[in-house]
Amino acid sequence: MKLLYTLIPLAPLLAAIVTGLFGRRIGRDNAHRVTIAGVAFSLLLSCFAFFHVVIGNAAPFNETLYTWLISGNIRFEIGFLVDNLTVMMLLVVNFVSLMVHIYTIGYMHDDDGYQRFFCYISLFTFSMLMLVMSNNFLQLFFGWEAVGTVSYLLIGFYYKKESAIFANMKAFLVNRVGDFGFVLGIAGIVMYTNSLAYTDAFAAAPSLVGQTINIFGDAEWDVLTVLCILLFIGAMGKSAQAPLHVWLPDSMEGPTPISALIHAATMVTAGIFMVSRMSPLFELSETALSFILIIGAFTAFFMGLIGMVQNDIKRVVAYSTLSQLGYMTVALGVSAYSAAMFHLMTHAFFKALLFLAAGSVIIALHHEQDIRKMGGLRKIMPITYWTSLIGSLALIGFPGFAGFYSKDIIIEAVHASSIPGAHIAYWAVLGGVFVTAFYSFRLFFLVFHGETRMDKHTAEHAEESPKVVTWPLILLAIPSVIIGFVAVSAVVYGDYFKDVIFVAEAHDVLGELAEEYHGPLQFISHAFHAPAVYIAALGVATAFLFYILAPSIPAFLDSRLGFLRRILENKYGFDDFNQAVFARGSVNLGRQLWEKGDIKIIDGAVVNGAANSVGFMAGLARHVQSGMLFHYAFAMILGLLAMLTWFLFV
Amino acid sequence: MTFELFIFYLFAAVMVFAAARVITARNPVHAAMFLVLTFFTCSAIWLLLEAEFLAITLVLVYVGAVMVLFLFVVMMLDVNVEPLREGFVKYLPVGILVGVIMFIEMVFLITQKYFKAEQFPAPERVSADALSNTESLGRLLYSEYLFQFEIAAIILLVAIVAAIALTMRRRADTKYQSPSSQVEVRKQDRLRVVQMPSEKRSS
Amino acid sequence: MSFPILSLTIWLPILAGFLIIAVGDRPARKLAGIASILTFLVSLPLYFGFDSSTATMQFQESLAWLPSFGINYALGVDGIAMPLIVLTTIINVIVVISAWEVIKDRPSIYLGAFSIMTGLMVGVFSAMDAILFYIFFEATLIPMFLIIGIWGGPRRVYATVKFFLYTFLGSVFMLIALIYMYNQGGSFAIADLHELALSKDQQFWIFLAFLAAFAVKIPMWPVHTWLPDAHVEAPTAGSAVLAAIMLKMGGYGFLRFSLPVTPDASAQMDTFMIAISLVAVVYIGFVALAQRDMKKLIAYSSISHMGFVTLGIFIAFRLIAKGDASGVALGIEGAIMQMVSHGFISAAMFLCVGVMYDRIHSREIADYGGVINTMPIFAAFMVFFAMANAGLPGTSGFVGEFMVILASFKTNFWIAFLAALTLILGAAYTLWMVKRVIMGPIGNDKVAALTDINSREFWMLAILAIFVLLIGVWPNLIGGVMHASVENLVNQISTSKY
Amino acid sequence: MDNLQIATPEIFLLAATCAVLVVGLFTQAKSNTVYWLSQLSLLITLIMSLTQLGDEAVTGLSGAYTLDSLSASLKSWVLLLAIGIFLYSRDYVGNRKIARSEYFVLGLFAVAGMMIMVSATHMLTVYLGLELLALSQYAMVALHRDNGRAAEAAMKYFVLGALASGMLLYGMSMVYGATGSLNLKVIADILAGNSEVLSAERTIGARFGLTFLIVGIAFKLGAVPFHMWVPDVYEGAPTSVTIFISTAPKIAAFAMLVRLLVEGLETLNADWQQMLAIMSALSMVVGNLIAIAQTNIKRMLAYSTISHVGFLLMGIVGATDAGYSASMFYAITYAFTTLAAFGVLLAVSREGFEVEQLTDLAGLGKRNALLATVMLLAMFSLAGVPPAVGFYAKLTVLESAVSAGFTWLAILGVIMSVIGAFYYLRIIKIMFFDDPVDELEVSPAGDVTAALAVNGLAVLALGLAPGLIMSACIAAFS
Amino acid sequence: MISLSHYLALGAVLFCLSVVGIFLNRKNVIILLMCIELMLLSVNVNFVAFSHFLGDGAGQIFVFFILTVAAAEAAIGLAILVVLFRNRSTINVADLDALKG
Repeated sequence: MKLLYTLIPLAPLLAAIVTGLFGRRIGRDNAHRVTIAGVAFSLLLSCFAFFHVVIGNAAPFNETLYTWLISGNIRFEIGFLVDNLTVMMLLVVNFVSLMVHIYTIGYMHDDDGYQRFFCYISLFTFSMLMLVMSNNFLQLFFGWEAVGTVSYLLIGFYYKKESAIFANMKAFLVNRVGDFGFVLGIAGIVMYTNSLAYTDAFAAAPSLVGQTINIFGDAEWDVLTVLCILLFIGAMGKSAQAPLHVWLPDSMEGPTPISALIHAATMVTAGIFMVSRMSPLFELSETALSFILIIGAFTAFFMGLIGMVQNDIKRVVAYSTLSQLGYMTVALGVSAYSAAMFHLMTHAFFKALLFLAAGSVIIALHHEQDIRKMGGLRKIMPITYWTSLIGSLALIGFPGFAGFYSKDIIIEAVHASSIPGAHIAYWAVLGGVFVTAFYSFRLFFLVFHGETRMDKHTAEHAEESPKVVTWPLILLAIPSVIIGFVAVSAVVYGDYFKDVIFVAEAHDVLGELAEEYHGPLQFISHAFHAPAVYIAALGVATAFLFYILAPSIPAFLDSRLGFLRRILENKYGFDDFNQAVFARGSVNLGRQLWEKGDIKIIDGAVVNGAANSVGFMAGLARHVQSGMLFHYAFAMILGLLAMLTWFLFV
Repeated sequence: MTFELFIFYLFAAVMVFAAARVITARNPVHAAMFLVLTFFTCSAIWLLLEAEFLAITLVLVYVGAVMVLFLFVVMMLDVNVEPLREGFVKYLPVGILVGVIMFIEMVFLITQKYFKAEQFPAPERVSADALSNTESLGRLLYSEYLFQFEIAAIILLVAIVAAIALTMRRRADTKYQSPSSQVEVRKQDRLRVVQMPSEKRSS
Repeated sequence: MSFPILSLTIWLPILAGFLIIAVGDRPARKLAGIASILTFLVSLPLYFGFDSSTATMQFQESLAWLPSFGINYALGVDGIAMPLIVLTTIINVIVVISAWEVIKDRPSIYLGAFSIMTGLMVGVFSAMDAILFYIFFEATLIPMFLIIGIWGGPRRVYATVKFFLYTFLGSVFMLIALIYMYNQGGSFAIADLHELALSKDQQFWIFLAFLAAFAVKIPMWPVHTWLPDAHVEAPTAGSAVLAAIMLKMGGYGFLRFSLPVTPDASAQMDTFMIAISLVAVVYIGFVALAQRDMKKLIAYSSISHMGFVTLGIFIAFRLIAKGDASGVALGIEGAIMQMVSHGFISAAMFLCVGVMYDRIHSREIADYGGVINTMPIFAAFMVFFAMANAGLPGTSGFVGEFMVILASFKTNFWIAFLAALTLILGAAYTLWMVKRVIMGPIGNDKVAALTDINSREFWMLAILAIFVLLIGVWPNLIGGVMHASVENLVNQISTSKY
Repeated sequence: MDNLQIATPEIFLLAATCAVLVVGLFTQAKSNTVYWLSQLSLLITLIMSLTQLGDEAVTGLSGAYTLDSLSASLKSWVLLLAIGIFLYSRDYVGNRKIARSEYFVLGLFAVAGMMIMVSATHMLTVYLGLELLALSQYAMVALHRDNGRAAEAAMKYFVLGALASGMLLYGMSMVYGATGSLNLKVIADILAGNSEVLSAERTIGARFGLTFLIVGIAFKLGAVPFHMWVPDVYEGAPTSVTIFISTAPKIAAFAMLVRLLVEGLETLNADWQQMLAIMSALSMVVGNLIAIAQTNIKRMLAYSTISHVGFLLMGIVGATDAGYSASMFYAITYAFTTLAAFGVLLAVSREGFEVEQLTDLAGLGKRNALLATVMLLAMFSLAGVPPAVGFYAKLTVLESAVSAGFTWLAILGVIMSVIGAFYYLRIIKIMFFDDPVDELEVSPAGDVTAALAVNGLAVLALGLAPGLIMSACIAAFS
Repeated sequence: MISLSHYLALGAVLFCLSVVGIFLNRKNVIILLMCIELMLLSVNVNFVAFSHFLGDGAGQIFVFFILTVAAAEAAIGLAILVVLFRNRSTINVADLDALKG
């Protein structure tokens, strides 16, 4: 088994190395063949693992691959933990990755960096697999950073574009802020458990309850709270939770397949995965959970709002991603880990679908991304149209679709939770439902319905995308529809995560909900007793009203509520604030420290000052040597006199 | 006060006065003359100390040779003395201060009881039939101090060599013959055969 | 005595260096190449023949040298010194490759100086006698002084004199301390100095003397200002060696002298040391952000990274006080890992700048832009090394930083907090530079005319990349050999001397 | 008179010198006969002196003269240095209007004077040796008769030297008065209380005299504040004379110091230790500080000498055998290093282009790499950077200072040596980093080049194997 | 009775006078040389006095040598003075400042 599991991440890695080092030599076709083969093989093995672990009910695999380092009594190891959680992630990652690989053949067809791109996405797949398969914090951190790095490379894929290379640096740095917390969290774990392995940490966690740490003065802070919040800061970076969300919209500078794979389906969900993985820790700190809940709720609602005013097709989807990640985080906050994971999975499918569909539109329109310049594509691009519709419906939680289950459960769970902040969060997620529905269908209507607003040339050449593009859309649309129905019973209400995710009795909202759950069909009917579905419908209706029936309304609203739009367009000023305070501020601080501290004080005053004063004294002292013979004689006589005096009095 | 003490004080007073005049004299020639006086009185004091040989040597060597040399140079160089005395008054207080302090310190030391009579009783008078001062010195000099004596000779030789090397110069404008170079002269040193193209007679 | 590998590793390059200078410019390159590879091969048995289970000095050699002063020509390595020696010989090979075509002015002296310096640096790491250590420690200044001074940039004189005097000033205090201890204990052998009983006050002053030497060398804030100047003016290989190895002498000195010789004073001063280490990490991190010159930026980044070394070393005493021996080892081993890793990464970074400098003759960030367009392979290397410099897991740059952060969290949350800021700052200054230099559209005509690296440059960078990756993926290669020695060190510093 | 044979080298040398003097009168101005004869006499004397190495310590000539391992080895070094000095200055003297044969003859006399100083264990002998050396040197400085600066330097040297010997003599007279003897060994015995000739209480007189003696010694060494002559004489004298003054006489002065203070007045060490410590500190500070401000290389080296004298004294202040050996080592290696430095200056100079300013060495690394390298080694050695021999010299004196409790002096010393490193580095900088102003080839004679190479190599090799000389130095004081 | 101290005091006076002389006659080299002769004389007085009171001839021998050497010294000194005067046409010490700093 060890070899088999090792091959899962290794296959894409090998493919990446081959295409990376010999890309030019093996040519374009071989590049995608190799990488697709790698990922497909990995997917195959993942399926096998799924059958082995889930269906075959095998005990979780938890073994060390090799010892990275030993220091003190801490073992740094590379190893795999394969259990139900991992397997689920394996499947999602590999499946979406495979789809994206295939899709890329079409999307990147004319790009010079074809091989490079395949190399990157294979490398990404490897990194992500390392992340999810890890059985310890070291490897987790490795995967964590590695996906960030590949994301950096991919966002900056069009390295000539100033905006792209700005975005990728921003993404990396913001992620680093998260990692900053994350690494401190890991360090804390090591401090209190003396091990990096999950199992050790989880085993030791209960004994940490009640322990405190002094951070500010003598204030006693709960250790677990501190650790969990630190770890969660990492998740905030990776999963783009406010205020560390700023990088995600900008990351849309990367090619669209990347947006689908990394910035929607997999990497950004790493934070969610991580918190779920750490549930034995987080469950022990209610404060941390509350913190998570608030952050998630804020992200879910307010980031969605921004989505309403965006005009770039990918940015709209990106803000929707932010918002959905907020939902997942909210689920984590109320201890509904399995709901979060479930939403993660469904979201992976339909959001990848939406991105790829957006990409398909972009190809068709020759890289036009402004939705104000689209419209009426329904006829031209039927497959894209239908798959987009499926994706959008899944996203807004149309009953029966994948997103419906996952999202509704989250809303229910928040409703049921009694954790501090749950009340606010509930309103936030409900509001989010409306917002989501609104911007999703605003996008949908603007792109596919209504009059075409393209320029003539573009319109003439617009056509449905090739098969390598549409097939992945179709393949992704399928799970977007059915996966919720298929999996909800087992994943959320069943015992799929029984031994993997730990939920404290007091927080077990899903357990409460499970008592009322009687199958997916019943769940649909049950949903009509709750507000979410209606709110979503309202959202769709509003969008329909604004953009199909009466397009003058948005303009009218804009004239009255323009300041609101501007606030949203400025993204609440996060970017400006960061740019002014952190970016420019630290450069200025650095310059001040350098010019004032290093150059003026240390070098100028102390170092050169010392040298100059020595030189100055030398200049003075040499005047003693006046050249006058009698002065020399005086010196001797005075020296003698001084010595005589010394001799007499000492 | 014994006679000897009187003599001592007398000569000492003259000596100090002369020495003081050496350093204050306006004219270097006068200074040299006062220095001669100092040597004379000093030699008298040495006689009190029964160092007859040295007393006479001091007069012969110093007064006879060294001071003459000084005077000779002073006269020969014919220097303008006025600028040489600039700042004399200005430095008088400092000089006197330093001198007095040094003197006080030195006297403080040499008047310690260790140098008093009980430590150094006056020696017996030398009896007439004992070796004369000159002879005893000579014996020492040619036996125990022979090596040093030779070194002193070398020092004098160095002085001769140095003085000649420094001051004797062949004047560039003196004309003298050098037979050896005259003999060694070769044809090409003196005779140059110049090849010239024959000139056309200008018409 | 068995075969004198250490002596050979020291004297082979030194003699080769003189030979290279003697034979003149024409055969110098080949000779230097052969010598550097031979030296590397000679040093390999040190690694492969190393017995990592013991803390005793290995490959020992000893000859009475100045019996009247008890000075011996005594060599030996333990797990702390050995990796640094191998690092030195590897970097020497890289240096020769880097200088192969680039140096046109008197290449024989250039290569000879580097060869000699290699031997001297190996000597620093293998000396078991304090005076021998001091001699090697100081002697390295001479070739470096000449290298910067002859082949350096426009302000080379200021930089090289500053470099020399700064380090010289620091180290003379160490000399006094050594002499003082010799007077106390009658021996210059480092092992004897470790055993020497010293009172609190004595330790304090000796510690300060050592600090003067090593803090300047490593360099710590605020005595770091020689480094940016020296780096900027030095020729490429000079910067590489300076950063890769000479700085390590400071860190090595702390481990070999300050800690075991004056454990109580080190413990007493640890707050101060930790504080200025953190200043190095944070303050210098910000300063690096403001740099306009690539080499200066990398130089400041080196200072910041060296802050981690001193941090890792000096948190030891806090952890000892807490009774966490494991954490002590973690910190110290992290510091050593950081040193080795920084050896490769900083060398690579400087060589990268050198590759560009050779083509455009500018180190100003503003003179570049979009290098990736014309030099894609080079850009890949540069980005890779930049990532390593920013401490990306999977590269060697991560290992030491991670270990030190782990250990410092055990000490105090805020220490770890400030140390971990390097994750952000390091990434910020490195990637910002990468963005401005490598990425983007072609910046100007000069960049447009660039040609990608040739195979010589490729292999030079590739070798370094391999090591960076290898250590990043499997740090146990180096970590494995040092445990016993570090454990021994921890025992030494845990016991008070009075 | 007994044991005349202990002075055979000196006697031979003096006789040979007289012969050379006579030969010099009858040789052509341009011939090298005098030079070769001088070298030959030095060589023979050196061999004679070397054969005396390792003999039992003998005091002879009525106690005035001692042949011990100190004197035998120091004499050999003086002679070796003298051979080097003559070799380096041969062409310099030959190309200029300097009385050649007189230069060598006076040089030989000076060497004899140094040898006498080294062996002298009698105050009178010390004085005579000193004067023989000093008078020769005064004359040598002025030998370049048409050079006003040389004359000025000679005048200053002479007046101050005479003043210093006056003070030295006053000190000798007091010591004589206090102890009743001029023989240093007897004096030592008396002061140690081993003799009943005079009461020990009278040591106050000896201590009083000691003060004056120190002035004389300090003047000869060039220690602050009795150093004022050093820079002016170094600068004003022809370089061929500067090299003479700056090398071997330091060894002789060291010997004088040892004979007077250590062998004669060691029981008074409590007094002279303090005085020497202060002088040492002042010398290091003043020498290094003012050297920085110099642009004339000879003057700079003069101040450097002053600072090195400070180090040399540092070894003495400890008043231990180890310290004396350290100082001896310092004196010898310093002399050799300086010899190399001035040798290079002489080799680079030519008629009409005297190396005076620092900038005159610009680009020497390109013009003649060998000479520049020798100079480089010399400079690093003077700066005390290992592995050049100067480092060991400093190490040993620092060690003795620290062991004697003069840690403050040692610390001051190392700080000053860092300041000093600055101006040594400046010379290296000018030679290697600056472009040559003068492209003319520098090609000294073959034997000179070879000798300089050996000299430079010795600076390095002695650094690698300092034990060779160190053991001799230790033997001299055990 | 004339004690040793009398002679020593006389020597001290001479010594101090020569020192004062050096201070006063700063510019005249010849008088400087004379001052030094005075200093030597004071030394000689000391030696002779000690020799007498110790009953030891060595002191007088020393004086003999001092006189010899002083004569040689004077010869060389004056020779240098002559050389100097030829070059500079002055013996004013204040003018001898080509070498300084």
